[in-house]
Amino acid sequence: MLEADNLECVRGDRSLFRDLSFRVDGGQCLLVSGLNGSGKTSLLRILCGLLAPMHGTVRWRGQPIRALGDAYRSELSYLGHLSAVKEELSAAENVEVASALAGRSVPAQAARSALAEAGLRRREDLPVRVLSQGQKRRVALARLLLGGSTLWLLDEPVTALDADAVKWLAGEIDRHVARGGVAVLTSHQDLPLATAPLQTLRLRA
Amino acid sequence: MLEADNLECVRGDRSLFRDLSFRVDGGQCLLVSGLNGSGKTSLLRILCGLLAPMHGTVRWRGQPIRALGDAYRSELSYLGHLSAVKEELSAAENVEVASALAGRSVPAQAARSALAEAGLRRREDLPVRVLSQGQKRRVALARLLLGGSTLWLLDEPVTALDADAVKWLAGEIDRHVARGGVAVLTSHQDLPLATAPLQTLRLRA
Amino acid sequence: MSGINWFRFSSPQSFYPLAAKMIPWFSALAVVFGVIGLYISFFVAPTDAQQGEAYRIIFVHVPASWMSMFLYLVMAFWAAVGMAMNTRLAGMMASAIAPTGAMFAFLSLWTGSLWGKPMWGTWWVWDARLTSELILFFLYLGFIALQSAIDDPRRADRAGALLAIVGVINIPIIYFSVQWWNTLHQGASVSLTRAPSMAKTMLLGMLLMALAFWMYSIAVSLSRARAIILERERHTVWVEELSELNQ
Amino acid sequence: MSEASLWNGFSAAVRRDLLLAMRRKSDVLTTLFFFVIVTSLFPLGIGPETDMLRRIAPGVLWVSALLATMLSLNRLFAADYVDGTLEQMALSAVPLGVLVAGKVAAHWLLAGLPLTLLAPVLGLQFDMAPRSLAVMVASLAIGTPVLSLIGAIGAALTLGVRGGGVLVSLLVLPLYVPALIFGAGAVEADVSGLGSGAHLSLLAAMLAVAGFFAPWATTAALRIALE
Amino acid sequence: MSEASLWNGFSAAVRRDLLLAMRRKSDVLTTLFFFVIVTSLFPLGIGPETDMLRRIAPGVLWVSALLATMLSLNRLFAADYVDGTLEQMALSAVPLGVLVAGKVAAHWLLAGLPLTLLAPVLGLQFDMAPRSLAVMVASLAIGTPVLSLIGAIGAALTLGVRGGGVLVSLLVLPLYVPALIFGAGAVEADVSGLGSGAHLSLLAAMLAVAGFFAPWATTAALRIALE
Amino acid sequence: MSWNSATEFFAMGGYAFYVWGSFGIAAILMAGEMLLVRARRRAAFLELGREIVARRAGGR
Ligand code: HEM
Ligand SMILES: Nc1ncnc2c1ncn2[C@@H]1O[C@H](COP(=O)(O)OP(=O)(O)OP(=O)(O)O)[C@@H](O)[C@H]1O
Ligand SMILES: Nc1ncnc2c1ncn2[C@@H]1O[C@H](COP(=O)(O)OP(=O)(O)OP(=O)(O)O)[C@@H](O)[C@H]1O
Ligand SMILES: [Mg+2]
Ligand SMILES: [Mg+2]
Repeated sequence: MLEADNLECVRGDRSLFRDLSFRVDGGQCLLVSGLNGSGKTSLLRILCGLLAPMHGTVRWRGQPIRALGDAYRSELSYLGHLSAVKEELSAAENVEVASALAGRSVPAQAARSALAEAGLRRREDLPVRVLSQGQKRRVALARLLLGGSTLWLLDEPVTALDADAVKWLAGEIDRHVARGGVAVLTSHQDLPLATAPLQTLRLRA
Repeated sequence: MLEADNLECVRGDRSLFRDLSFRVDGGQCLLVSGLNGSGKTSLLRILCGLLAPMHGTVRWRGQPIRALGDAYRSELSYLGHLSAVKEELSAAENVEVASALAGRSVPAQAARSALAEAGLRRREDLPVRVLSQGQKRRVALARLLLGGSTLWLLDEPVTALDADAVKWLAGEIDRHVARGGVAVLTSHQDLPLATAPLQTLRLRA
Repeated sequence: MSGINWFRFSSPQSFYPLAAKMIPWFSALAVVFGVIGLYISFFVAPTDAQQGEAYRIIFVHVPASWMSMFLYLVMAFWAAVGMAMNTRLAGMMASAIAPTGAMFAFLSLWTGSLWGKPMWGTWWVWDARLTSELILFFLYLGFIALQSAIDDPRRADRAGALLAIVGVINIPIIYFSVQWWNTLHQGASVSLTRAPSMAKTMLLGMLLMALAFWMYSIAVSLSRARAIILERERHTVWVEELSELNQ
Repeated sequence: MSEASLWNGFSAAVRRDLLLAMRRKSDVLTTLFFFVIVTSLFPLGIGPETDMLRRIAPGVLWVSALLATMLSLNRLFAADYVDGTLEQMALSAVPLGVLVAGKVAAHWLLAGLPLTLLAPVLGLQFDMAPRSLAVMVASLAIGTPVLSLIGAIGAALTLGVRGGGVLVSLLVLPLYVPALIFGAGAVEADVSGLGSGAHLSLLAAMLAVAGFFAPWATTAALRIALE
Repeated sequence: MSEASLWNGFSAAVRRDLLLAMRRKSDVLTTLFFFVIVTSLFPLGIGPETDMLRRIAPGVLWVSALLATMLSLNRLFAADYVDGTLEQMALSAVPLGVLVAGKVAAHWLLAGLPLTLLAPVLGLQFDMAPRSLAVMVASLAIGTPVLSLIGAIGAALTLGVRGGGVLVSLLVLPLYVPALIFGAGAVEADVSGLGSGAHLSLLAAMLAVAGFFAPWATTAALRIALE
Repeated sequence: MSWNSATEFFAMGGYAFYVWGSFGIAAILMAGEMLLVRARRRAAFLELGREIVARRAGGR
């Protein structure tokens, strides 16, 4: 489904990687690893179309993502180093509002149960500002789960999560892949994934 | 050296912990663990005096830290969830400037070699803005090492660090403790510490 | 005197019922003073020779102006007490007073304008007194806006206290600066002349109305303070018991 | 993408920004207070003569409205950029341009509209005539959306740029000049008996042009900022 | 703490802020441009009669200088707060008050001083007399530090607060009024032959008071913000 | 007593708008403030009740 074809990424005046090609199909998971600064974030941003590669193309279902535009974006969820949660809004409002902006409104009830699953039961109505670092990250993850999209691009999703939450997230990724979805992840920690077809891509700076 | 005496912390209207007492002596390391939102960050901020506890006192060398003031702060280094690096300045400038502000100016050469140790050789003069997430964290750690202070309070220091960097940091903490320093850490990951006297404090929400 | 433990009342828990007992008294006083004051304003005080009946605005305008300034001082006092002694109640009192003070400042501006239109032919002039009252109104609004922009009540109290104290240092500076600024340009372009005979009834009416406003301010700030206590202390046991009584 | 879902996206963006503004009520109010305070500063700096104040009133009110709008510009995208929401909006199934239009509309509802409604009260302080006040309100009603639209471009261009907050004023103020000239000019034209019609229709023409181009330019600028 | 190391801390804070400003040059320049543009907007909004322009010139220049300073306030602490530097400063061995004083001094060097130097050029636009220009510069030279000092309190109070950027103007503008009145008043007093001495010495007295209290209040506000 | 009739009293010598505008707004503002304070207290109690119910249901 997701193909990278001869990608090259240049940041500043250094080429981070070149001739990078891979293919991830439905029901597969790709783990991108590499040292700090090896270009994992840059790769993920290229894959979702936020950053233009120096060379090469990214294809989704055989078509270049530039050509697909909104059609591609409606199938994708991206979670970056930044969690994109609004500190003023409550956790529940955050999830609802973000889903509406992404063009996939969800009923309030669904938002609350996603938050509960993410371990924020009874904190749904607190403003996010007062949540701890890990709790904020969980709000972002709850939003991800609700998206119902086929392609997950997760940049260090387990940052700030405690061991329980890491296990829960790994389970969710497993289920997503088992459902036929595609997941591309980066992480410096080991993720207890059970999915069979796990590819690993190692970037070296 | 560092004693907590019957601490209670209230955030919003929930009491995170109460009657918390412990003592860490020179050459010891305290690992604070707990789920997301259990109050690790709050505890560290109380220990460094940024947050006033609801009840209880923190003592350093037998004296309440409120009374010690600057004298206490001159012996302490704190690294929080935020790295306190200036994106516009280069890594080297960051370290120099931060040390000067902390009241412990260091020569430029020392700053550069600390950065090199932290794995940023040849990136000393790049503006921090273009560094990757993990590299930014390393700049903050380099500053820490230069401080020469007795008490290290590190809140999830390994966030965004790759495996090599985690190992390096653990080694540095070991050396600090071996030198007779005190370290208080939080982390959701296992740290490969070799130090013998490692206490663990588990907060539960 | 020394038998009463004043410190005891600085806890919200004991203050809450105490305030409940005081509110009816102050309300009653406000009504009594108000009724007599209004009677004097409308039925005892004679018509002014130059201004006709319009001058009767003075009976609400001047007391409102006085209260607006006085309440700022009271607010700053509580704020300072809260900062110095770290008592929760003082901060709550300061936030309870601010809206009432702002209301009186607005009232002073409004009634002043309504007075100015028939007297000076314009709703507003940039005269020293008017201008400094306007700035006082802004200071109140700043205090309220700052507090409402901060969620954590402890932080809101302390930030507001600091602002109120800075403001109180500034009020005399502002007052004199505006006076100076203005007198340079124009002399006493407007002055209220009144027959000496009526000065006494007028003063009495103004005083009574001022007393009424004062009592009103106390009553309303106390009950606002009670509401604030309920909001902030809702997780304590005593409030929970209290709400059971109420249900 | 269907028209209905475009509309949904637009209104989601508007509603979200209004919700955020409700949460930080002080945000909306302070734009207004700023307007009030700045207009009041001028008499303090210039002196209290009613005659002169009446003459400079339209200019002062328009300049203050312009500054107030401009100051509220940095809350248009900056917060969303810093916390990653803008990234997510760029990756939304709804075209970014639609979301941007929604945000600009919300900005006008929260800044331009209240300013327009408040202006007559301040005009009284300057002793303006009722008729001038009416022209003033009309010119602000047409002019403030132009300010929001053009301002959005500036806000987007300065995102994540060092010192953006002040840079935006540098970019945007020159573009605001025509709106200012025609807006304040309308009142003066009316006073001098020339009739404000011509000025107001020029202002309306500017609104049409800005409404057409600005969301597009803003979207382009946002994509650059996100690279 | 020894006096020498206090001084070192102060100068480290000044030098750091100047260094940061060098990196984002646009920051300093835009404060200036804002000043220039706002003063130039007035003739556009008000009309070109020289006579009136000359009369309103001191007021307009002072109000613009005040707004320009105020706008640059949010870069005083906000960035340091967001990235955690302020936390580190509060934990420094150097007392926070000293570092704050250093930051305020740097702010004046980067905002107030350039404005003061630029003012005479703009005054010429308004056809001000050379003598008035000199008084104007003197009043700005004494007055702008007051603006930086008082502004720092407001900037510290609104740190991390919702809608801080505009809230700061609401808090600070009323406190700026005396400086504005005496500053702009000095020029007018000189023109009307009363002599500007009294105004300027009152301004200087305000500077003394602010210099004494403001760093203390700012430090207290910062500690509150960091809780 | 200077008033001959109620109409004369309400006319206030031609200044009715100004005088009653002042006293009226004062009355409205004060009454409004009292209502607002009462509403705030009510809201606090409602919130409290809701929370207590939730606390009992959810255990703590
Ligand atoms: C918006 C307009 C006005 C404002 C903000 C205003 C403000 C004030 C303030 C603050 C005071 C109390 C000052 C003190 O006690 O020293 C006051 C008193 C007074 N005002 Fe006004 N005023 C306004 C308009 C007017 C007008 C139009 C008049 C009369 C034509 C007027 C007549 C008076 C009088 C007679 C007093 C009492 C002075 C005294 O007791 O010494 N005011 N006003
Ligand atoms: N504008 C730029 N100029 C120069 N170098 C840049 C620029 N932008 C990024 N870089 C460099 O690109 C590299 C890749 O950064 P990226 O964020 O992709 O790394 P990463 O693999 O995600 O690292 P981490 O694990 O630390 O998050 C870094 O070394 C960084 O210094
Ligand atoms: N002002 C506040 N009002 C209400 N709750 C608050 C407030 N500030 C913090 N909290 C709560 O306090 C708890 C402790 O937060 P803290 O940041 O100390 O947790 P932590 O142990 O560091 O978590 P993490 O591992 O996620 O970093 C959180 O549950 C948070 O929701
Ligand atoms: Mg990365
Ligand atoms: Mg934490």
